[in-house]
Amino acid sequence: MNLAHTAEEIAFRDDVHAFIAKNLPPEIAAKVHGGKRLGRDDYMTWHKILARQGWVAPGWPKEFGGPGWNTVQQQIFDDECAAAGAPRILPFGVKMVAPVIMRFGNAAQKQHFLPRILSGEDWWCQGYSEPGAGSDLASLKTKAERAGDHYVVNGQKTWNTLGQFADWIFVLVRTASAGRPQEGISFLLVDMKTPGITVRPIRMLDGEHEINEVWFENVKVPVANLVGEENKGWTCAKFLLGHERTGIAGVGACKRELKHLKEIARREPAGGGDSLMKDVRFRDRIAQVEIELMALEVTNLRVLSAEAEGGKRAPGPEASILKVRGTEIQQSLSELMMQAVGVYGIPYVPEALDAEWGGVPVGAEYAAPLSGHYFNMRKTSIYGGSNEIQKNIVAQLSLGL
Amino acid sequence: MNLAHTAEEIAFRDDVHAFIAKNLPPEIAAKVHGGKRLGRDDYMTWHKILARQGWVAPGWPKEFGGPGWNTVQQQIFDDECAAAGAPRILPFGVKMVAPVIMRFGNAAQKQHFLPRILSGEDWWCQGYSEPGAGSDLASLKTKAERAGDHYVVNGQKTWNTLGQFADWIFVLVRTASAGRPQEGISFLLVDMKTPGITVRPIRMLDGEHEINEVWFENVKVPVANLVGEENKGWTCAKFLLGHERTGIAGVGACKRELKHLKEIARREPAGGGDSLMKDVRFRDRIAQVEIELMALEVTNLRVLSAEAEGGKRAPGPEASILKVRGTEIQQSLSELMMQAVGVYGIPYVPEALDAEWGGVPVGAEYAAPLSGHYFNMRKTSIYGGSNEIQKNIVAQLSLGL
Amino acid sequence: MDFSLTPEQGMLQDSLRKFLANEYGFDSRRKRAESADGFSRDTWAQLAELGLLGIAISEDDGGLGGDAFDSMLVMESLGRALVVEPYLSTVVLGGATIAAAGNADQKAKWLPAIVGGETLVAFAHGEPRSRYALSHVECTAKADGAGWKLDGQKAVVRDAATADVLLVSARTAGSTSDEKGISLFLVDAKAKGVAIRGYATQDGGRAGEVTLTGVQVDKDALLGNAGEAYPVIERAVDRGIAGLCAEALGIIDALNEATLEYLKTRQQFGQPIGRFQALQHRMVDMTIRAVEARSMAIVAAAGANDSDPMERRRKVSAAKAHIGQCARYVGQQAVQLHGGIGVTDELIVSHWFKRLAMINATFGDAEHHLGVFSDLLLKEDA
Amino acid sequence: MDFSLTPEQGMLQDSLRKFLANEYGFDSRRKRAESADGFSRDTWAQLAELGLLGIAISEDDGGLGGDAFDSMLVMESLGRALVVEPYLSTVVLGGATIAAAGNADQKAKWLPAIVGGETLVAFAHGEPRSRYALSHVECTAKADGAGWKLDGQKAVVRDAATADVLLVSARTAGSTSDEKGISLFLVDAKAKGVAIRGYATQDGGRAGEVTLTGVQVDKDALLGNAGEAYPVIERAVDRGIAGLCAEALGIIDALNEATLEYLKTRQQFGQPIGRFQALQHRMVDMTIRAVEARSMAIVAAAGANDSDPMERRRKVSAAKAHIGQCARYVGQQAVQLHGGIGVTDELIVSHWFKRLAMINATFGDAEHHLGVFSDLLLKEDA
Repeated sequence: MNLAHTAEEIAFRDDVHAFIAKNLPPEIAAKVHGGKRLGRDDYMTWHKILARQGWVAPGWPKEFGGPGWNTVQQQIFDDECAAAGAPRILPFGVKMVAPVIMRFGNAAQKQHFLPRILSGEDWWCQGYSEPGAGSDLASLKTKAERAGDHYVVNGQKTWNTLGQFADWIFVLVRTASAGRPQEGISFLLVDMKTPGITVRPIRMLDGEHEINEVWFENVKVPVANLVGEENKGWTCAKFLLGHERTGIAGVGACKRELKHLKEIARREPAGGGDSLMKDVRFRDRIAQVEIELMALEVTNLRVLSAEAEGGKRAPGPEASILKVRGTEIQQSLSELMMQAVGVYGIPYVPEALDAEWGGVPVGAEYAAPLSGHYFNMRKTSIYGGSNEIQKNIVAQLSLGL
Repeated sequence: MNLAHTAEEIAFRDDVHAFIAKNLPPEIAAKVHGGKRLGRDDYMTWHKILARQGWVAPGWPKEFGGPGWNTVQQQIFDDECAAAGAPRILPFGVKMVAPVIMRFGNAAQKQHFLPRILSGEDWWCQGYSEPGAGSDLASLKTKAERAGDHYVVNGQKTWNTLGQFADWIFVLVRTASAGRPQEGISFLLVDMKTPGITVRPIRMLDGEHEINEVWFENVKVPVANLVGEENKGWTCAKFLLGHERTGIAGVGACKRELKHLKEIARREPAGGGDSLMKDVRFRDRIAQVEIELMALEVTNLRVLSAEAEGGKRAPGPEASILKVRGTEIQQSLSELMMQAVGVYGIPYVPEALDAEWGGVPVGAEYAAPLSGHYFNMRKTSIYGGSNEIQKNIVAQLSLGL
Repeated sequence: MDFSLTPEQGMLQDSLRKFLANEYGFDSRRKRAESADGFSRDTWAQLAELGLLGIAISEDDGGLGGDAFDSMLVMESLGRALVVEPYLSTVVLGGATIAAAGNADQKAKWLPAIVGGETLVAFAHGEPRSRYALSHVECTAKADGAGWKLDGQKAVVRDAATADVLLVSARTAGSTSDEKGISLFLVDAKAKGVAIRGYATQDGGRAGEVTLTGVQVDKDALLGNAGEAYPVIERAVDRGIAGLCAEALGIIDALNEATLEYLKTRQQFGQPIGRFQALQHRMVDMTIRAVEARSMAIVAAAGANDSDPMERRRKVSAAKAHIGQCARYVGQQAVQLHGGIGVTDELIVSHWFKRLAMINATFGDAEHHLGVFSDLLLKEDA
Repeated sequence: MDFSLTPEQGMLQDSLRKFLANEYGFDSRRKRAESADGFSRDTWAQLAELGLLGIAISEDDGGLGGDAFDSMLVMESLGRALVVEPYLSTVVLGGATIAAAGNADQKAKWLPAIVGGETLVAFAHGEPRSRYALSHVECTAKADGAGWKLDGQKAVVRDAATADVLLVSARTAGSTSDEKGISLFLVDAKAKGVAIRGYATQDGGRAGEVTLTGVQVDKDALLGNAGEAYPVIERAVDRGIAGLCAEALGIIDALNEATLEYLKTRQQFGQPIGRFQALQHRMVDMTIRAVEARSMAIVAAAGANDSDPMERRRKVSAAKAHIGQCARYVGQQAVQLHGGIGVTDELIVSHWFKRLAMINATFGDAEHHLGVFSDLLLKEDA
């Protein structure tokens, strides 16, 4: 047993670190560190840099263009990216639809879509959730009716992330209504330029626009864009959700935020002249979350390590535990950062989230995004299968209750 | 609206205070304050002192010998008793069986039993729980078969408190087995001297003997000792449980323990020379529980006040909330006291719980009972309807879920 | 001890609730918040007509002569409706402080105008580096001719940009964290040298950074005695905290009602989600918080009324700490139980949640007041 | 990074588990605990035969040359079985410390006897007024002829009454809380002036108050250099903490298994109580704690192995704090979910619960180590 990285792992980390240091544009890293808004170009620039290096899809098999890293290496890569302030590689293409296409798609689909996902030519978004469905995904109502070599899709999807930038959307649709709700679902790939698709922004509680509703009104989708069998889309859906949870512990991002929290605490006043970091009460709360993060990190490594050895992917209950604890820790960190700036968590200055804004900040320059970040982080225990659903999964699959 | 006591309430409190100061034997108070074992005589001495004053059953109607106090006065009385270190008046007679006899008993039962409960002539204990039943009280199995003017009782009761001292026991028995489990239950009063009754001690996790199993082997109970109708005992049982929960917030006892905790924290070393009270980390934990106790106390007063005005008794959901929070606070206090003495929570010196023991204590003289007290307090969230059951009650009765 | 409302309190509560139910729906609140002033002057006039602006002012001074319990009733209702009008600033912090510390001339000048709704006040005490330390005042006031000259900066002053008059604390003696040497001034918001950078707040309100550069005020601008304003400020803030506790209570109750309703109607897996025991127990835990928050809002009001400073401190800090904890739990869980729609701007739930977070950040958060309460334990007799 | 066991570790774990499963049932444990010594010398001899008493001692000194991960495996199994034999005292604290700090003669004298099971050691460091401050040593050792004379009192010394030799810390220079000036001595438990008041402990073990009154020891009783024992003590305690973390982990897992089994079999309201979602989620929360406790027990072992004192302190304190929190939650909830029988002496559940509470009280509780970790943050580079 050995908690330290091996020499090979350290060499790998150094390589990754050096590459990122050299290639990540500093203005993008500054946005991430400063909690500023990221635009389509920021995501795409970094995506393409990694794509050129062959590192944009660390989890993909080599045959499709993955780098052939084991899970521990993937985690090291994630950590280094997060620490450096790289934008996340959006999961909708690389981590969500691509594994489904690899597993269930036909040769033509693989050949067409996978390289374009890798290169960044296609920006993907997801069409899973519906307004009435929530955690009960299988109760979806969006309908696709077969008409010759097309489906005609009608319905509404919601909680679509960054669909305003997307070229393609993958959609769960109902193609039959008999039997259990899980039966009669199909998995379609839809070009966002198809007539009849409307993307409407949902303003979130932090005032930002990251999420959309997507409306389908007689949208014609070629049957060739069906993945797997008609009415068997639930299998794809479950497979995808299994993938969605990996990496959700977000250890790398948490470590970056913890560091930021400490920087803030060292600079904020405690009221008597000392820094907030010298206030034992506030410092103890940082210590508590740092210790929790240590436990999460080692747990994450243990799970990855077991996977790397056993060649397993996406373990069920372990992924649920990582998701629950990861989101709790992200939420704690965001709350502490907001509280660290005291009354300067109160102003709402959305223009300050724009990196190009030249105005004078209200309070310290790091203050503006913090409350919005705290508000926004509440979503993490809701999306991707709410934490309550995750506990049901552990109770059933792992504990047999 | 006014949070302060009225002049009348203050005068009442002063009267009560003066009486207790004059009449509570100091050696008994010292046992309570020091966490020493109380014997039958300690309970009985205080019971009889209050009985002579007419104060032993504050909640009883005047016609049966109660003092005619409203609920706020009763709370003041409880608080004063607790603060002074008076032993609690055991609830099994005064607060449990007596209200049932008043409500459901016949004239003869009232005439015979109630005065003896008041005077302390009869020590009562309870025969509700059974080994297999737990929170599902209605699943009880102890059987009573009618044989002429007697019932013959067979079965086993458990979680019987201080039955080793008792003269009488009230027992829930099954007199019919058809229908729902709640049907076919009867409420019997049983003389503990009746042949066939065996009391067997259950050693609890703190090593103390407070709890028993009571076995019934062909125990003959006169039909005259049936309270209410045969097979309708569930009505009595529910009525009794409603009463059992009032006062369970234990605000007075919590205040006494908080005071004791602070005394300990002022005397214990923090390791560097200062007292533990000066350690901001430990002090903040005391502050937290003190604030929680303030909230509980005012909530308790609000409930009592509404009752005093409306003449209501034993409200359902409010009592459940008081029970849940009261037990959580008692548990926190006991844990803090144990932690306050550090390694001196480790020695197990049961002889030190005996007030007559003349030995030299291990560590400070207050240390010996603390860990056992912490262990013992775990029961409070289990008994009297576990806290989980209380939450079910609130969800159903108060929230309509 | 008496937890019942007087007939007058009952009437006050009823009329305010009715007014808000009719006039202050969520959409209409949004319009007010998004208007130029950030609130509606018509609504303000209506509140004045209802007599609410005189709650905290004695009848001699033209008010209703209410106590902290009356303010509690008002603030609770304002909280539920997420009222953005500057009630706390003008009435609870402004009017009551002038009434408590002003001389006859000052009271005559300001109070009728406040009660009548013509004058708005902002409470400009906290500073960029003070965090929650009330005695941390870097802003200075120097005797200058017959008056004073003020310099310094005030942080996140609620409702600053629309205020007619600012209640400004400044140091006339002593060093940065001394309690002695702080004075309070009534400063015309339009006075030369007063610069206000207004902005919206996370909870739909308004605030501003106030910079004072050589601001000249007359000697009658001084409220109370020079150098002795600390206790006045502390009482004002405690009144403010009691008001915020009541406001939070109103929001907590509203969130619980909305969440309970949602649990009963939202269907998942073929049944209302309120059938799931884990969510039932969560809702019970939220209910317990609400019950206790009400108790502690009463404690806060009693504390604000208390003439013993130590007892006031104990009660008010205990209440702010406890209600802060309750509000955090209820706010976060209400959002969680609402799921996706709980994190949208569309539903009032997220706005209640955000207001609770901002209440926590105002006049010391839960952890700050737990610490204050804890440190008071050192002063207890052994 | 490698979380797998070596073949040797696997064998060690297997053989110990088998031994305990066969020999160390709960009833038999109770008999050992209630015997005169409070443990079984036969069992001790068997542990020696299994080679377990040499785990922490290098092969040169006659041990197995294991590291903190090997100790972790052993302690985890001992925890689950609630072993009362003085393993932590004699092997983890005693033997390993003599091996680390002793000179060749001392090692030759003591280590083979420890490994062979003939000599028992007690670690007599903490004092009545030290709480958890390791540098708080009031006990004194004064140079006396060729040796030393010891005076003072040691608090709650685990396994004191049956120990053959005591590892006693005493101050040879400096004042009460100085890190400099502390020395360690090997003191014969039967030496003149040594008085041991033995007693049972809440968790079924034994401990004692040790009073030293003018105890004369030779100069070869000094372990390491005079006045420089603080780092030795700190490392010994950190090894002890890592051992306790592993012991707690074994108990946490055992409690979770027992509770899960109970949830599946205990019937209430016509179904197993494990069907109730609120209890399911509780069990999941307990499971999460167990998973994390294992991670942190690994961190503790890695910390105990770490040669960088700052990194060792960080890891060991983080682990003790976190596992203390996990243990509290799992212990309390396991009792709660067992209901009435959970609070009886009859079931092993309450004994596991009590042992967890006492582990928390040993070498600093969760709050103490959270504080230590927190204070280390001040030393981090900005």
